[in-house]
Parts: sequence; structure tokens; C-alpha cells
Amino acid sequence: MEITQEALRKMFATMVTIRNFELRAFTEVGQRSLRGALHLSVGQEAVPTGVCAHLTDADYLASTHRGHGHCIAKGVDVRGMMAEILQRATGTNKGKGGSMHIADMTKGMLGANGVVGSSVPLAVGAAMAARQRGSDQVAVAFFGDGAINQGVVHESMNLAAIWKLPVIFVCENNQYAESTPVEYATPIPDLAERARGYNIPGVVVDGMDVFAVYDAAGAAIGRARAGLGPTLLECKTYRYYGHAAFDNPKNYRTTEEEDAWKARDVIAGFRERAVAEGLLDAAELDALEAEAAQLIEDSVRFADESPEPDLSELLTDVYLDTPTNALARTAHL
Amino acid sequence: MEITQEALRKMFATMVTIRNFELRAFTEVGQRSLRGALHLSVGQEAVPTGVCAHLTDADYLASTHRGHGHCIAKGVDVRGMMAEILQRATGTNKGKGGSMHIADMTKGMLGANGVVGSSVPLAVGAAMAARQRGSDQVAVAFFGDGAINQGVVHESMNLAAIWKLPVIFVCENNQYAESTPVEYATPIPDLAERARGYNIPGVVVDGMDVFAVYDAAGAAIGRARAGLGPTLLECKTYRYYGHAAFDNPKNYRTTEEEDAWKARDVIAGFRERAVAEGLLDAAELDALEAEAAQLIEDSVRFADESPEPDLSELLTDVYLDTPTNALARTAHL
Amino acid sequence: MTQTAERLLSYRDAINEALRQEMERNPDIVLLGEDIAGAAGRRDQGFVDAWGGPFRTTQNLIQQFGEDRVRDTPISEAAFIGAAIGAAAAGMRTVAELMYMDFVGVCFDQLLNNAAKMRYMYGGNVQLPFTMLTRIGAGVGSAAQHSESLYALMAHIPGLKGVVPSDAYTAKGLLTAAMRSNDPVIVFEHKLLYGLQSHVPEEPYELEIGKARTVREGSDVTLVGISRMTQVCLEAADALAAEGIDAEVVDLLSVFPIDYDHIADSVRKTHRMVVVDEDTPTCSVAADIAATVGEEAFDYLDAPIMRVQAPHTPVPYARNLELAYIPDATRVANTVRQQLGA
Amino acid sequence: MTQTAERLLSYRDAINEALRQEMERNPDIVLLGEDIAGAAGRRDQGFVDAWGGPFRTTQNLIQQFGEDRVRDTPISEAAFIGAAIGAAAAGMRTVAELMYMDFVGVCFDQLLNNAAKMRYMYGGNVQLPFTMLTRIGAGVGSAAQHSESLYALMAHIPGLKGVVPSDAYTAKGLLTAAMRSNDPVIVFEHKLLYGLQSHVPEEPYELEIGKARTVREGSDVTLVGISRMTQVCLEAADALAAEGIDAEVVDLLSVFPIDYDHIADSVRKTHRMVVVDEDTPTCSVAADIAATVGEEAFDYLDAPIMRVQAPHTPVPYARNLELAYIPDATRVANTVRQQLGA
Ligand SMILES: Cc1ncc(C[n+]2csc(CCOP(=O)(O)OP(=O)(O)O)c2C)c(N)n1
Ligand SMILES: Cc1ncc(C[n+]2csc(CCOP(=O)(O)OP(=O)(O)O)c2C)c(N)n1
Ligand SMILES: [Mg+2]
Ligand SMILES: [Mg+2]
Repeated sequence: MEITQEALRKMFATMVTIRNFELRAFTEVGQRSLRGALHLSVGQEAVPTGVCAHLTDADYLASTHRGHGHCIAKGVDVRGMMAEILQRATGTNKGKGGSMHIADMTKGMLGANGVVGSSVPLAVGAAMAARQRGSDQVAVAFFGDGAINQGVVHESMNLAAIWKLPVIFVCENNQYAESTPVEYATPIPDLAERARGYNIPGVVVDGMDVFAVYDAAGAAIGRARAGLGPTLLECKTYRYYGHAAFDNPKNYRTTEEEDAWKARDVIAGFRERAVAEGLLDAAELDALEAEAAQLIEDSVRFADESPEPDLSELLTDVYLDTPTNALARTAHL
Repeated sequence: MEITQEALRKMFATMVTIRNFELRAFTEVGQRSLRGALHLSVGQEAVPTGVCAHLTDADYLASTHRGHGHCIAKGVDVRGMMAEILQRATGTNKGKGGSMHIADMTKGMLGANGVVGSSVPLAVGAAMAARQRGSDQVAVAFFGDGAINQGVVHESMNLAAIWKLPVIFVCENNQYAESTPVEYATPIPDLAERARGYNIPGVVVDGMDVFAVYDAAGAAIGRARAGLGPTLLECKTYRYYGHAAFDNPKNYRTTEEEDAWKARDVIAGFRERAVAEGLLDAAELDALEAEAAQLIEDSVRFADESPEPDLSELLTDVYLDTPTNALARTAHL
Repeated sequence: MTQTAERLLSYRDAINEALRQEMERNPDIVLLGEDIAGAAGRRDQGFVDAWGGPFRTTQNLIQQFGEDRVRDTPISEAAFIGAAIGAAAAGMRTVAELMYMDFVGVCFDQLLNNAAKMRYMYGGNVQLPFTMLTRIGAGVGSAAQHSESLYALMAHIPGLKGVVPSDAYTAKGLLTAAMRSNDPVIVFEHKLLYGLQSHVPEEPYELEIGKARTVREGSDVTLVGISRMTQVCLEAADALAAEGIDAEVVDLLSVFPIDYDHIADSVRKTHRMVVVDEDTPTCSVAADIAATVGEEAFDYLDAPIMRVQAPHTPVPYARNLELAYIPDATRVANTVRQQLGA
Repeated sequence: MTQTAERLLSYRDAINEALRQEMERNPDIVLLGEDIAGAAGRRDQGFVDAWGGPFRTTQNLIQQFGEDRVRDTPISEAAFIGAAIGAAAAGMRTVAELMYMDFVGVCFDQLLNNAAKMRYMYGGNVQLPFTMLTRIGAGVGSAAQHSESLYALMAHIPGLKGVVPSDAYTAKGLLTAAMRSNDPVIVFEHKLLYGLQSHVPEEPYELEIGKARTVREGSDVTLVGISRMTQVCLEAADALAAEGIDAEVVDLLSVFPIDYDHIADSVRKTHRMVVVDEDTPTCSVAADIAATVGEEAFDYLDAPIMRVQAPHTPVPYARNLELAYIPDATRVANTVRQQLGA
């Protein structure tokens, strides 16, 4: 598939932003002794980047507990995301959701979600809404290699298939669900194989290669927009860090395995290829990296300058019209 | 697969018993104006019969809302079943469960179940228990073409596959889930195809031919007993009557379709083939039919002579040791 | 033609009419559920609307609104109810049917973690015009897995609303309100009420969610009914009236929000209360009302608040046991007599 | 070596010890759950017990009992919890872990329609020695989907039992009792209690399911605590004691069956009660206790029964909001003061 220089720049910027954002958020959360899980997708940046390169704000995305990359690639404001994680009133979600629940309907971002598999049918519904209104919007459902064994994921693929809905099911196979290896939890080498059970295309994609992801996603999204129904993409990738801060992955995987995956790092690989093939030059890439670093810096400053949520927010956003005092009747706040 | 004359006799007896039992229960329930759904499996008798011919009381079976055939084939007492449906204290379940919840642990019958798909993991668990104790017991999970789109069925097949448990997943594809045609609800011609997603054998079986079911089930059960793991059998079959009493299937299917399936009726077909091939003679078959008719007759008499459950049964069998008055504290019975 | 206000309609037809009128008014509404039409995909063979819903509450809708707005689904509640929630977040207005409340377990996560929590955890960044229809109640001989009420489970979950219409009039008004709401609302239809007729205006109308109503004035005791139990309370009130006991009957109508103020006002007048609830007793709506009103109207109570509930058991199959299970007018009247020390 | 009775153990270690001792005693017990060992299938690569459970409550068990009795599972709660129920029906004794109670929605049907109902609908024809472990509680900054308590949902379901240990001693005794029971029992571990130490006998022992205990005697008011809220009640009681208010503290320990008699006896002595519950308020265990004890001890009450609960909202993320969400000693003490008219 052809890629414009503009698109290339955007993809590189997205990937470095994701990586910088996560590493910085991790440091900030640690230094401030904030609690709450932060799931880093470092290593997996190619997947949301290559997929979302084909989307506009009108398209939908449903995400997971490991959702920073999906959010950033879908265009959610990075400052708002940092403020959210750092528990500020100016966060994307007023500091009420945190890392696992970042959402922005204006960007078609239906939300990160802390329950494995739970957000997948939301994407199916958004795709149904799109069809209903006759638009060519699509919806992408991201989920992991662990999530593929959740019943609702199976049901969702069947539903999208029989209704030929414009959904792209993107399974990010990062080889592990917490400490559980994918080869233990599923008896097939390629998870994409499951697509056959729904009579939809199932494609194995090199998730460490943003060009490969871009191509496969482009084809799937094209099919979806054309009314040809859903596709399952299995993107083989790797998370460089633990499941969350407390987890030391050395307890379940070898250094050789880690090194082999990291040797194919997407950001380094992209730089190399872009320069080698003369797609973008090194100075341009450096500038994009510097810009991303600045954006992250700004986002931390923005969060620092923002207030924490007002205590009254405890009782808002539950219902639209129910008086908040009715919600605290027996709480004796 | 070789079949002994004894086994042939048993299979024929089972099939005519199932059919007679259901038609009679239907009449009795109607005449007595008992409420509650009764789901007839008439037309599908070959499936439980061919499968259960390979099982002993030590093996397990998990059933559905359409479970009379499974129960009878698994050896549950027919008199107790009739008494159960006719709401008697002598029912298999004291009249507390009814048609949709017939169970008998002494026969390995883990229960009919009114929630679609819900009983499937129970069979997986029973199979795990068998493995744990090092026996060669197997567990059979029956479910419908509608149930295959329930998440828990998917999860169960994966679990049994990765643990190589001795489970036989028997999908009775009777073409409909209530009024919903299978070709609407699933996008693949053969549901057995889904087995690939779990790397287990998936076999399409002619569910109107008890010999075919016997052979396929024998192979699958043999594999399971040998520790080779689960199999998915899709038995293509047909329910002759509506989903339940209120349903007129003429509202969603053609008479030609019905006639084509009924032309392959398993009981008539068995008789024809057995006689033609000299396996059993007509007099023998007549005697077996008469015996079955007598058994059903007896079962109705047994039920008639039995008392209805004592009112105290309302509060028993919830917990083993909690005083029953604690369960009615605010009921003002 | 009869006057609008005098037109009699069954609970079933009132539900059907509410759906039809709202779908006419608002093209964004889509209906999803199992066999809500029936014979899915066989229009070209001459089959359509084979079922019109398992209890015929959705019949004729597919003829009028077509397959895209009246979608039969596979037996995949988690997926299609999740999809209805996702579609609502994406700008549609969805109504999904869960055939029986007893099946809520297969899609519980979608209600608990998505429908109920999305707005809060997203800091207000979403609207959820999602309605779930389901049905409750024992009395049809369907045993443990097709007879429960369980609305207390939903009332326990912050973010959901729930309504329990007790007759055709309230069914139409509450369902209409649910479909117009931007909060997720669950509508609990009672199986034994489908045939019950009452006066139902022809034009669309809303009843406010969260408001109870007094269906009979009285001075000696307040009976609170939930869903069909309101009919049972009215029956008991008649029996008690014959003995000179004047019962007020409050029809709860919403199990969340619960209209404690309305009930407490009644109790401040009558000084006694019996709450009648077909749902299982522990952590029930009846217990919640007793606790809250017991606290807020404490000084007005002349007797302990009592409850008439199902026992803490599954629903039995045999008719005699099932009849013993369901609270009835005799049990209610006896409880009032006991409370009055008679 | 220290005396048995004086040995201090953390809540986490008490749970681990109960599992280990019972599994030693009874070879039929099998444990299932996600990452309860970790590094599943990689023993030959030198990896085993990588996690020992997400909160390390199951660590070292796989080394002692092997892969067959300590089974890591895929993320398929409906299937593996259903399998644990089926295995129990087939003669095994199973303990399945649901990582967080918030996830109960994905396997709710198995609990509601199988575990809870099988014995009843089968007319007694089954034993169900099935225990589910799960964890509850806010306070760890994990927001709306990893912080809820929700035990009221389980208490509402006839056929299930539930225990809420409040310290290491009760954790070991109740978990041991659960594993020996032939009824399905859910054990709710509180995340903030894992580090709490108390005296725990080394030998196995059972605490009777369905019995509350008085952890502090007092004469002015009864505080009822559930799970970690018992610790909060004790803290509040200390604060009140300084003002001359003598609070009795009852530790509920079981959310089904609920020991109403024990609580009512206390209230008959103190004439006042405040129930403290971290779960959301509507149809909660606190409401249930208030309703039932309010009825049964009505004549002894000098003031309305009050509750200190979470608000009817999801759990917020930001620390300041989360702290406001969880009932604490200040809120409890203030409520007591209010009740006493101080
Ligand atoms: C229903 C449910 N079960 C368990 C968990 C706990 N949990 C959180 S993330 C996770 C692993 C998910 O693995 P995968 O789908 O591969 O995503 P990854 O973490 O690798 O991105 C688990 C088990 C959960 N959040 N939800
Ligand atoms: C979870 C759930 N959803 C819906 C139903 C209502 N229902 C009962 S039987 C049935 C159809 C089942 O179809 P299938 O699995 O093909 O079995 P069959 O009736 O054909 O034997 C439905 C939808 C149910 N019992 N449980
Ligand atoms: Mg993974
Ligand atoms: Mg079928």
C-alpha cells in the first residue's frame, strides 16, 4: 500500500509519542506514589499506529486496560491523558477514570476498559450505528491474546459477521496474558485461525512492523467501509515491560526471548528503514522525536498546574437528572 | 464400527422410548392443564441414542432445555421422569425441577438446564474430575445450534482443548433456535468447522442416522478415553414439532422442508435397515415397541399414584445445614 | 370510537404501542433481541414476524420498521446487549430485549461494567440512551431458571435505573420515558400481567422514572407493591376493608431511583407499613425500603415495618409449591392483621 | 518457637495457609484461577509460580501440589468457574478464584443458575463442595472496575453462602469452613487487609459460616462492621470512647446467612445501631440488616437505625474522591454522634 510522507511522519510521531508518554507516566506515577495500575504497551506501538493511520475522528475505537497507545493513535489529547492519570480535574475524564478508563467520544474513542473482552461488543454496536445511519464509518476493537478466550469476544465476532458490520477485530498478541503464555491458553499457533469459525478473513500480521500493520489494516478497513464485513487481524507483538509495575517478566520468560523481540523494535526499525529507503531523513525524525518529547513535557506541566477534582464530583455523572443528594442518602459523607 | 445385537436392541428401545415418552408427556401435560414449557426432541432421537450407547453410568452428561432424550438414553428412570413432569413427590427431582431440570447424579446425569449453553462447562468440570482421579470416564455436553453462539460454549471448548479433557461436545443442529434459522445466526455451513479454532477434531454427522452417530461418537469417545482430548460432533437433525407447545413451526419453515426431514425418520429408517440387513427381525422390533409403550403407560400410572410434593419441600434443598425457618423469615408463609 | 381516556388496552398491547409510537417518532431507535420478530432472514420465503417476540410484545414491528430497526439476534446476549450499549454511546437509541431476567447472568458484565459505569468513569463524556426490556415473575410453571424477578440486583448497581410497571397504563408511560431517557433504564415486564387491561391514552405520554404513585388512599396501614404485587396489595386491601381496616396502597413503579419520600409521606400518615415483593428477600428492594423509610419516618411508626416476600429459595416447579412461593393477598392481609395485633 | 495462639500471621498468609493445610488434608481439592501460579506450562524452562496469584495468596502451592491440583486458567471465567461447579457435582472439591469481584459479570450465570440452584431444582440430588475466592474493596486507586464490593449481589441469590473475613484469624477459619462445606460458598477477601496481622493458630480450624462475633463489648450503640469496615468500626469506637460513648462492635463475618439474632441481641442491649458497609447502598447487606433487625428488635430501639455506606456511585479514580467514597472512622463516629443527638 502507498504511504504519503505526511502519513509516515504522522506514524513515526505517534509511535514516539506513545512510548515517551508511557515511560514518563510510569515515572510520574511512581514518583508521586500514586496507586492504581498502569499497563504499558511499550514495544507494541506499531499496532495502534498502523491501524489508526486509516481512521478519522468519525471512526470508532474500543480499547483495553492497555489503552494509552490506542488513545494517542486515535487522537485523544495527550495533555488531558496525562492529567487524567495524574488525577486532575482537567483530565480527559476529570480524573474519575484514570489510565484504565480514558475515553473521548469526540474522537470516537469509546474508552479503555478494565474488564478483559468487555469493550469488544461496544465496537460492534458502534459499527451497527454507522451502518444504520448509512455512513462509511468503521469501528475497531482492540483486544489481547488473553481476551480471545473470553466468550463475549467470540459472540461479538459472530454477530459482526452475520450482520456484515464494519468492524476490525485487532488481536494484539503480545504473547502473554499477565504471566500466562499464549501457547498455554490457546491450542493453536495462530489466533487468526479463529476467523474461519465466522467465515471472515483472518490475517496474521507482523505487529513489530508498522508498514505491515498499515497494509493489513488498510485492506481490512477498506473492506469494512465497502460493506464487506469484519476482519480479524492477529498482530504478533511483544510488551517490553511487565504486565504492570509490580510484575517482573523475568519470572516467566527468558532474556533471549526478550532480546529477540527487542531487536526488532519498531521505532528503531522504522528509523532505519525510513532513512535507508530515503522516505524520511534523520533530521526530520529527530525533529519529530523532539516534538514528542516536548509534548510530553507540556502534558506533565499541564497536569501539575491543574487542580485535583472538586469533591462534589464524587456524586456527578452517575445519572443525568437524579439529584446528587439522593445518591448519598445513607452515605453520611 | 461393529454393533452387537444387544446394542442394536438397546438403541431401538431407547429411541422408541424417547419418542413415546415425549408424545405422552405432551398429552398429559396438556390434558391436565399443567403450565410450564415442554420441549420435544421428537425427530432427534438418534443423537442421544447413538452417543449414549457408548457410555456407562460412570460417565457424565450435561443436557439442555430439550433434555428428555438425553436423560432416557443415559438411563434415568422413566417413571421418575414422568412423575417429575407431572409434579409428583416421586419425580426424579421431587417435582421441584420439572422437564427443564431433570437430573440424576447416580446416572452421571448432571442435569437438563434451562439456560442456553449454561451446562456445557459443567461437563468440562466433570471431565476434569475424571482425569483427576485417573479414571477413563468421559463427559458429554449436548447443546444446540443456537447455543454454539453463546460465549461460554466457546470458552468451554478452548478449556477442554488445552487441558486435553475427555469431553465430547455434541452440537445437535436441529436447524432452529426457537424460530431463528441456523443459517441466519451463524455464517458457516458446518458448525463443526469451529473445532479448528481449538485444534480439536470437528466432525459433521448425519444425525438422522443412528448408525452414523454411533460410529462418530464411538470414535470421539474412544479418543477421549485414551487421553487424546475433546471432539466436536455436529449432528445435523430436525425437531418435528415446535420449539414448545405454543409454537407453530409453519410460521417459519416450509412443509416441503419438514417432509424431507421426516422422510428420513430414524425410527422408521432403523426398522427398515435392521430388517433388510437381517440385523433384527420385525417381531423383535415390535416386541421392543410394545415394551416401550408399556413402560410409558406404567410411568403415567406411577405418577398418578404418587402424591404431590409436601409443602414443606418449598424450603428444603437450598442449603444442607441452614434451618429452613431462616429462609422464610420475611416471607410470612 | 371510544374516548381516548377510556380505551382499554392490555399490558402486552400497551408495551407494543409504546414501542411502535416511539419508533415512529424517533428514527434513531433500534430494537434488538431473540425472536423479537422471528423467522429471521426468511422474508423472501414468505416468512416474517413468526413470533413477534416470545410473549408477542414486539409483534408487527418488523413489518412497519424493517429488519434494520427490528433485529433478531443469535443467542449471544453479552454481544448484542453490549452492542446496544455501544450503539447508544455512538449516537443511536437502542432497546434490547433480554428474554427472561433469569438469563441476566450471561450479559451481566455489560450492564455492570459498561452501561452503568461508562458515564461516571468517563467523567460525563458519554450519553447512554439504552433501554433493556426483560421479564420477571413466577406463576407460569417454568421453575427455577425462568421465574425469578431479581430486580434488586440491578437496583444495587449505581448507574442503572429500573422500572416495574404494574398495569397497562404504567407500562406504556414508563417504557416511553425509558426510551426517551439518556440514562440506561431497565424495564421489568411481569409475565402474569400481559393480559391485564387498563385505560391507556392513545397518544404517547411519559411517566416520570423514580416516582411512585398512590393507587388507593387509606389511613391504617401503607401497603407498598412492586410490579404485580401492587395488584396483590389492592386485593388484600379489599379484603381488609371488609374488616374495617383501611389500607393505603402505594405502587412503587421504579426500583431505582426509589421514591422513598412518597412512601415516607404515606407512612407518616398511616403509621404502619408492609412492603410486598415477589423478589427473593435478602438484600431486596423491600428490605431497602424498610431500612430507609424505617430510618426516615422512625418517629411516626406505630409498629415494625413488615415485609411479605418470596422465601429465600429458588422457584419450585410443582404448582402447589409455586403457589406457596408467590406472595398473595392472603399472606398480605394476614401480615397486616398481625401487625395491627389483631 | 512462639506459642501457637500467639503466632502472628498476615491475612494474606492466613489464606495461603488455609489453602495449603486443607489441600494436604484432602487430596480431592483442586484450585483453579488466572495466574494463581503463573508461567503456566513453563516448568521445563525453569519457570514456575511466577506470580503465586495476583495478590500472592496462592504462592508456593503449585510446588507442593503440582499442576493438576493448582491449575492456571485462560481468561475464561464462565468456563472455569462453571467447570469448578461441574467438577464439584462430579465428586471433586473445587476452589476457583475470580480475580476481582468486579468481574463477576462474566461468570454470573454459572453462579446464579448452576451453583445456587442445582441442588434445589434437582430435588436434593447433588452435593456442591465448591468455593469461590474473590477480592473486594476500594482504596487501591484502581477505579470503577477493580474496586467494588458487590457481595450484596451474591447475598440476594438463594443457594449461595458468602463470608467476609475481617482479619487473618477469621480468614483462615472461614476459608477452611468454606472448603469443608458441601454448599457453594464465596469468600470475599478485602484487598486492603492482606497485610493486616493477627494471632492465628497453626493447626487448622473452622469458624461456623453464618455466625457473627462481637469484637468489642459496649453499652451505648451497636456498630456492625462488614469485612474491613469492622476495623473502621473499632477505630470509630476508640474515638467515641474518648468522648465517653461506649460502642459495641459486631463483626458480621457472613453476608449469607446473616446472623440477625446475634445483632438483634446486641441491639436489645444497646438500643441503637449503625451498620457500616463499603458496598453500594441500594439493596445492600446493611439495608437488609437494618430492615430485619429493625423489625425484630423494634421495641428496643431508641433511635432510627442508621447506615454508613458508600454513596450510590461507581468508585472514582482520583485519590481525594476515592477517600471520600470509602466509609471511614470519622463518618462512623459522626453518625453515632448524630444518632445520639449530640
Ligand atoms: C474478565 C477479566 N478477567 C481477568 C482480568 C484480569 N486481567 C487484567 S489484564 C489480564 C491479561 C489480559 O491479557 P491480554 O488480553 O493478552 O492483554 P494484555 O494484558 O497482554 O495486553 C487479566 C487476566 C480482567 N481485567 N478481566
Ligand atoms: C441464555 C439464554 N438465552 C435465551 C434463552 C431462551 N431460549 C430457550 S431455548 C432457545 C433456543 C435454543 O436453540 P438451540 O440451542 O438450537 O436448541 P434447540 O431448542 O433447537 O434444541 C432460546 C433462545 C435461554 N433459555 N437462555
Ligand atoms: Mg497479551
Ligand atoms: Mg436448535
